[in-house]
Amino acid sequence: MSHPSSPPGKDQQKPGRASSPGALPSAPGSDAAPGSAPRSAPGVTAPLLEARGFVKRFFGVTVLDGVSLSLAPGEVRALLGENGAGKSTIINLLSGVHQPDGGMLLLDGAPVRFTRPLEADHAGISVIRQELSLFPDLSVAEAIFAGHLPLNRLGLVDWRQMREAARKALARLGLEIDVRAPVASLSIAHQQMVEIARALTRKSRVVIMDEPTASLSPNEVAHLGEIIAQLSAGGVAVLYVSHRLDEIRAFCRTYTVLRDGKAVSAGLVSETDIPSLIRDMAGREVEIGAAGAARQPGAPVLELQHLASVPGGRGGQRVRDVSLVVRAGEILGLAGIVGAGRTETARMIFGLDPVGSGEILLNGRPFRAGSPAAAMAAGIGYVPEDRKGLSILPDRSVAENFALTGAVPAGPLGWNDRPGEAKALAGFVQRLGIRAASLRAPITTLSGGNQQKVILARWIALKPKLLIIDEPTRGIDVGAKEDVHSLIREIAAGGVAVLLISSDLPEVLALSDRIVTLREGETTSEQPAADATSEGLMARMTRHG
Amino acid sequence: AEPKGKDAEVTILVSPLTFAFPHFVFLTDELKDEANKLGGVTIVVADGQLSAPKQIADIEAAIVQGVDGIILAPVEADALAPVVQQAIDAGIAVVTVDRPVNGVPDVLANVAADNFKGAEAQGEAVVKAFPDGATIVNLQGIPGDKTANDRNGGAHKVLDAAGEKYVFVAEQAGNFSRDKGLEVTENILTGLAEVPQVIIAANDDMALGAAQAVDARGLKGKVAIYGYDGSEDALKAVKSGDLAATVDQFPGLQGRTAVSTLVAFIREGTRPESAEVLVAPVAITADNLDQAERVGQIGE
Amino acid sequence: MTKAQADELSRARMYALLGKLAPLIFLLALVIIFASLQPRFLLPLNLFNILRQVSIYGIIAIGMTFVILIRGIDLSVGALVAMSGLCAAVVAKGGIEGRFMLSADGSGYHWALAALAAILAGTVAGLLQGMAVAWLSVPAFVVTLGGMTVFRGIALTIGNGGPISGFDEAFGWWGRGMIGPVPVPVLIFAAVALIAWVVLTQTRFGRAVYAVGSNPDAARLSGINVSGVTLSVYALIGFCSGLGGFVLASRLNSAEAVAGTGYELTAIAAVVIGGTSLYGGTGGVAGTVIGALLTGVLLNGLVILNVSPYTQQILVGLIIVAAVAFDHFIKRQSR
Amino acid sequence: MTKAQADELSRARMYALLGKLAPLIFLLALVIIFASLQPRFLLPLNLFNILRQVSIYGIIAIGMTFVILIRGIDLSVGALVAMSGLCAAVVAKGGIEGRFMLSADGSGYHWALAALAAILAGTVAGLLQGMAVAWLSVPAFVVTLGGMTVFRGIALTIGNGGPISGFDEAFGWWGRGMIGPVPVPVLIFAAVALIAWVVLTQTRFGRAVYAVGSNPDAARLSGINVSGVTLSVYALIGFCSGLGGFVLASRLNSAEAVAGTGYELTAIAAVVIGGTSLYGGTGGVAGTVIGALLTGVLLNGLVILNVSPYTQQILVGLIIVAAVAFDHFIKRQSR
Ligand SMILES: Nc1ncnc2c1ncn2[C@@H]1O[C@H](COP(=O)(O)OP(=O)(O)OP(=O)(O)O)[C@@H](O)[C@H]1O
Ligand SMILES: Nc1ncnc2c1ncn2[C@@H]1O[C@H](COP(=O)(O)OP(=O)(O)OP(=O)(O)O)[C@@H](O)[C@H]1O
Ligand SMILES: [Mg+2]
Ligand SMILES: [Mg+2]
Repeated sequence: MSHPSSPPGKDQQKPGRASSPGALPSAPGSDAAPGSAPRSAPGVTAPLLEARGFVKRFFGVTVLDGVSLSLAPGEVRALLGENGAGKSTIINLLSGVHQPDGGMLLLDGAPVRFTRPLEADHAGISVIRQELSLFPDLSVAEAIFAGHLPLNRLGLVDWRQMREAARKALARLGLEIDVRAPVASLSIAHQQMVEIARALTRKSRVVIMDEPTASLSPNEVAHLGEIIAQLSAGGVAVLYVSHRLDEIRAFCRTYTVLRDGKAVSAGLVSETDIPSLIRDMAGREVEIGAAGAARQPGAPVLELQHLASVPGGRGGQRVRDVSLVVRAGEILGLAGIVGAGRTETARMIFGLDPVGSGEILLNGRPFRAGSPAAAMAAGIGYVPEDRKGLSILPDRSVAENFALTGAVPAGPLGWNDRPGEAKALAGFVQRLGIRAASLRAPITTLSGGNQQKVILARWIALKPKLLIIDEPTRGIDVGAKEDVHSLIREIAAGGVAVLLISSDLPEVLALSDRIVTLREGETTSEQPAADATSEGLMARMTRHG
Repeated sequence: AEPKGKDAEVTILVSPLTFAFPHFVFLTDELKDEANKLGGVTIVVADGQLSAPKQIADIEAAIVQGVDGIILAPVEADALAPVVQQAIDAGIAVVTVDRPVNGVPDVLANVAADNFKGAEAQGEAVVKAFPDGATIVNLQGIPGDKTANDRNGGAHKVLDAAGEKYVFVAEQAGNFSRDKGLEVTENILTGLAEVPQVIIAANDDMALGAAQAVDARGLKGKVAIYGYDGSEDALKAVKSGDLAATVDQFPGLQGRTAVSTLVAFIREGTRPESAEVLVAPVAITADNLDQAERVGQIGE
Repeated sequence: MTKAQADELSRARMYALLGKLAPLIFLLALVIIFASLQPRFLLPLNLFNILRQVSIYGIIAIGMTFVILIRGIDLSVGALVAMSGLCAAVVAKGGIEGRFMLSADGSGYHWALAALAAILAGTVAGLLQGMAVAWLSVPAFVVTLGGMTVFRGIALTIGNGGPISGFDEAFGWWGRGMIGPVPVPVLIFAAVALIAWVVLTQTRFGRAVYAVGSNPDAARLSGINVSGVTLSVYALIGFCSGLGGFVLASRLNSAEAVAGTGYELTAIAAVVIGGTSLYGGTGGVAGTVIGALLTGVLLNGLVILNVSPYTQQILVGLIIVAAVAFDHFIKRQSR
Repeated sequence: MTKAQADELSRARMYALLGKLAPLIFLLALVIIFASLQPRFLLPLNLFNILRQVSIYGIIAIGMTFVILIRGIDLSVGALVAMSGLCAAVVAKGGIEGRFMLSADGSGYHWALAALAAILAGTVAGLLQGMAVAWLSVPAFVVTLGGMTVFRGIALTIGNGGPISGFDEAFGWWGRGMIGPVPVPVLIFAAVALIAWVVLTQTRFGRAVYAVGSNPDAARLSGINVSGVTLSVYALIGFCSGLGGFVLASRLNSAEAVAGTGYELTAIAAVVIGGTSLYGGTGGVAGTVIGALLTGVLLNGLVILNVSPYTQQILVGLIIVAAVAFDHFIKRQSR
């Protein structure tokens, strides 16, 4: 197996480990030195926004412990850290969602206190949130301008100008959609881009992006990169959070690494390398991209023959002609750009959407799941991409969220087997390094990545014959990603057929045995992962292929 | 309007206060029975649902429909006046039952037994049975409702005038319902250090609820309970001694009189001798049970 | 965009439009049925009757539209109508004989002052409820359920349980007067609806109402003053209830504590029949007007057809559910 | 975890516990106030009075807890109580004299059959409403608002507006009997609450109820039959209402169409006061029992103190809002 140190979960949680080579000697303040300002700035540029010694506690648990960081005009700073390190919390403090329990915030060198998001907004700070926070019922244009609707001479809302500006903002991101359509009709990825467009229309001085690319595919990410460069050239300060380290290299000039609520290192991206960043985040060595044990594919479990969705559904027919085979003990990677129809394909297999035409064969026999329950009964599991909307029960405990699929069978009369559930969960907590103060606390008290791990555990525990995973590591940090990857490899090795949908090409390449590409709802290629390259796949995912 | 002729077909809208009170259900049933006997009379019924706007809307609809006559028990005397005037202007004859509307002189007749007067009869029955005074619990109807106010007022008028020896030890709203009457009485009985001698209730349902509470406390026969309405259940209870009395306003008689008066006018143009056809309410005790209108329904 | 995509889009738009028209279609169907069963239903007199009957709870339903759009609810409107009606009555009469006097010589005040009193009472009561919802974060259902009994209690206390009636001509004009063939309350209803429509569709405040209802957290993060919007919306329905209370008192020439009983449910029904979602964020005033008309037509038509009162209740319930089911069915087709 | 962190965590747990206890604390405060104002309040007789009075709408509130946990609502329960009570009465009497007869010889049936009739009527009615909610996706508020008038109409039709009264001893025992010092309805309430508690906290079905309320989409995706759960929950509150209708008819020795008026709001108030969120997913039966007791204590205490009915209404409204505000305040402290 790929794990060098035995119980990785425990190791990660020890904050105080002396073995953190790249860590600066606990450096609050030092990273805030104006010296770390962008090279292009002539002389010394005063920081625009500066956090000094931020402390934050939730439920009495210290989440941030004296973190300092600064942003100068035109600076693009990466904020890095494992799941639960406190990145989103810093952002919440910078934008007035929460108030710090200690430390201070300076804007243009003067202390400020934001008690509401409104005030941060007025100060020119706009935020792209990690969890989508859009208005499902409003039109795209209105969602982009919510809170800042343009007015005409009569003091009424200027719908025309608003639509025009919204169209322009989306075009900058390379997206052409009907700005009158309700937000709810968009894919997660498009919603993510609407969220980005929202921040761009604000003419802000500081733009904070919390994992903006979590569900974007390479094309959109490249667009975003250009925009960040434009913003920076225009003197806007950017704080950029992502678990994709290649993006950090490409977009950011400076960085700050958080670990367990403390800033452990900071500096210029050009003067560090990815392995040392990972070391700083994890506080240990992490082996990246370890290949799994060789797997022996068995009989076909799932076969799709010219599958198509119902024409005239929302947003048109997303899936037109998809054919593929997934065998037992094999991981099939499904690659495609946003809107290619991967999620919709998965939804049809799992019985969430009606099938238009074509065949689904399960274990060689025609199969149509009328409902998720039927699909589960047939041995299919599905981890959806939309964690907040389709996976978690927000008010319920971690344990209950885990038990939801009934992986641990109930006793007579439907009596819950609580000890059995607790035992099963404890195994996954160990295995995946799930960090939770209490398994009986609501799942919303966990960081996004840890929530994702609980959801994965929920489905893996069910021991399906076919597991469909849609964006398995969306929002998961590097270290945990390795845990999740090795777990996926392990269940495949155990004979489960895995259909892996991911917009993260390195992930698809690292995990899959074979890779199928989709373009506009049609399969365009199939090849062994060993023969595939990023460039080759991209070509087949896009029109130019 | 011109008389329609002796055997003309006649359509009449009947709009009672509410069908939630058996009083009006009985009134309407008897009225329909009388109409059947007269022959050629179609009765259209609308439920006032204790709402003046609802009643106004119903009458407006009836005017459109072109009825010949309207029998109305107005939820509110002032509120219904304009629409009644409108009906009369449209050539429709109007008779009020149970209670009048205010300020419409052209109403053909008001066939009524005043709630205030009935409650006075209730109070007088108490005075008669307890000449030396009594401690009294008063169960009122729906707060703010006109019937509740009138019945409360009538009882108070008599008993307050009868002197200091009549003491209201508790006054609570039982909302005209049996379960609320029962609950409130249970609570009052425990709250009072001494058992009251009399319970007066603004309708029979509450009185019957109170009788159950009294029975459950083992006080049967020690508290005299006075109802109002002369309903079937109440008459039975008077007979068995669970209630001391109930007040009969003779709703059936009112209904019959109203419809025959109205039809006579529509067909033949005959007006009643007086526009006020008053039915005197009577307190029914075990002694005069045979005077009750619904006594026939309670069997032997 | 390809042509096929454009076609699909315009088809989707057509369906969406149909979805918006669903309540109207249902209303027309109902009118046609009633008219064919009883032609007198279509007499102008009857149509104006329906309009007048609808107008008071229609005014309240307009306010309720705002409340429901922000995912709220207001069960207190019926009680507010009673309370503010009594306030107007007390002012118009200059006090209550034998209990308390407002003016030195016992004479009443001008209708304008009375109207002001009603509207003020309603607005302040609404504002108080809005505070409890926005600042104490007590669910609106609870606050206004409490408000319902509190305001009814206050109304009882004001009038000591009895009605206050008999106002002057000018006072009565607002509820019973006509301008040409059109009853005054209908005009008031129309004006309120029109203003509300402009506010909801064309102003920042109106759009903030939709944003708050669609996603309150996102609204807060977008810099919208969510508590401010909440407060204003409850004050607004208080205003509408106060106005409704005044018009009702004027129409009935009397105010009493049991007035307006059940208006809350009628108003909510009108809003929901009109296609506004109880989960907030979608719907609007135009639908509410149709919803109010639909309930009015229903009650009027059943009486005109001489349906027995018990059966009427059964039919009203079934038809309301059917109207909303129809709306949802059409809307689902457009997905 | 350091010691400081552990300390803080246990403090957080303590606050969370306090949050759960908030309704109980409020209840105790109320009891103490009433007892100090009127010592007779604490007589065992009175306490049993309160329990008995609470039990019928308590039974319904237990069913309402399930409904509210899945984000639903049921406004029809009061009408269902009336309708099912009349069904029981008709069976117990063997028909209605002069209108229709069920048994050939005009004799009545055993109480068990009567009870069955009531419960069946309630359950079927609930199931029908559940179907409209689950399959036609009409909002529960609308379905049960319609149901409220439909069932009331049916009840009026059954009894022709009048009461049906006078049942045999065995029938009456269920509402008026005692086992030792404890009234039978109280025992029924306790049994229903206990079973509901076990179902909600210990079984798969209970967990599904919470899941559906917390996130219906996620529940469906995890293989939970969301429509099935919805159907069952509405059938269940129908069952509770039917049972309540039977017990009420037995207690009053009479059934009539206006019985149970307003029970819907009392039951909802009990559930919400007990800390169950109207947005679904959190809360439970224990809270509802306390909520029901709180309303019972309130109504009893104010009558015992002989507070004027008008003032009572004002106080009841204010105290209910205060209770829920207190609950929310405490819960916010524990964040
Ligand atoms: N509202 C809250 N209540 C309680 N705990 C919270 C809350 N928000 C965050 N936390 C806790 O604070 C810690 C830091 O969370 P945060 O969301 O800042 O992590 P993150 O670095 O953004 O992680 P990720 O990469 O997974 O998004 C976590 O342990 C989380 O459980
Ligand atoms: N019927 C539906 N109901 C709800 N959501 C849907 C439905 N159909 C599709 N979606 C959502 O719309 C999005 C579009 O899915 P689609 O399969 O077209 O794209 P994709 O290739 O999965 O692209 P990506 O996942 O990158 O957005 C998905 O996020 C899916 O969850
Ligand atoms: Mg985060
Ligand atoms: Mg997808």
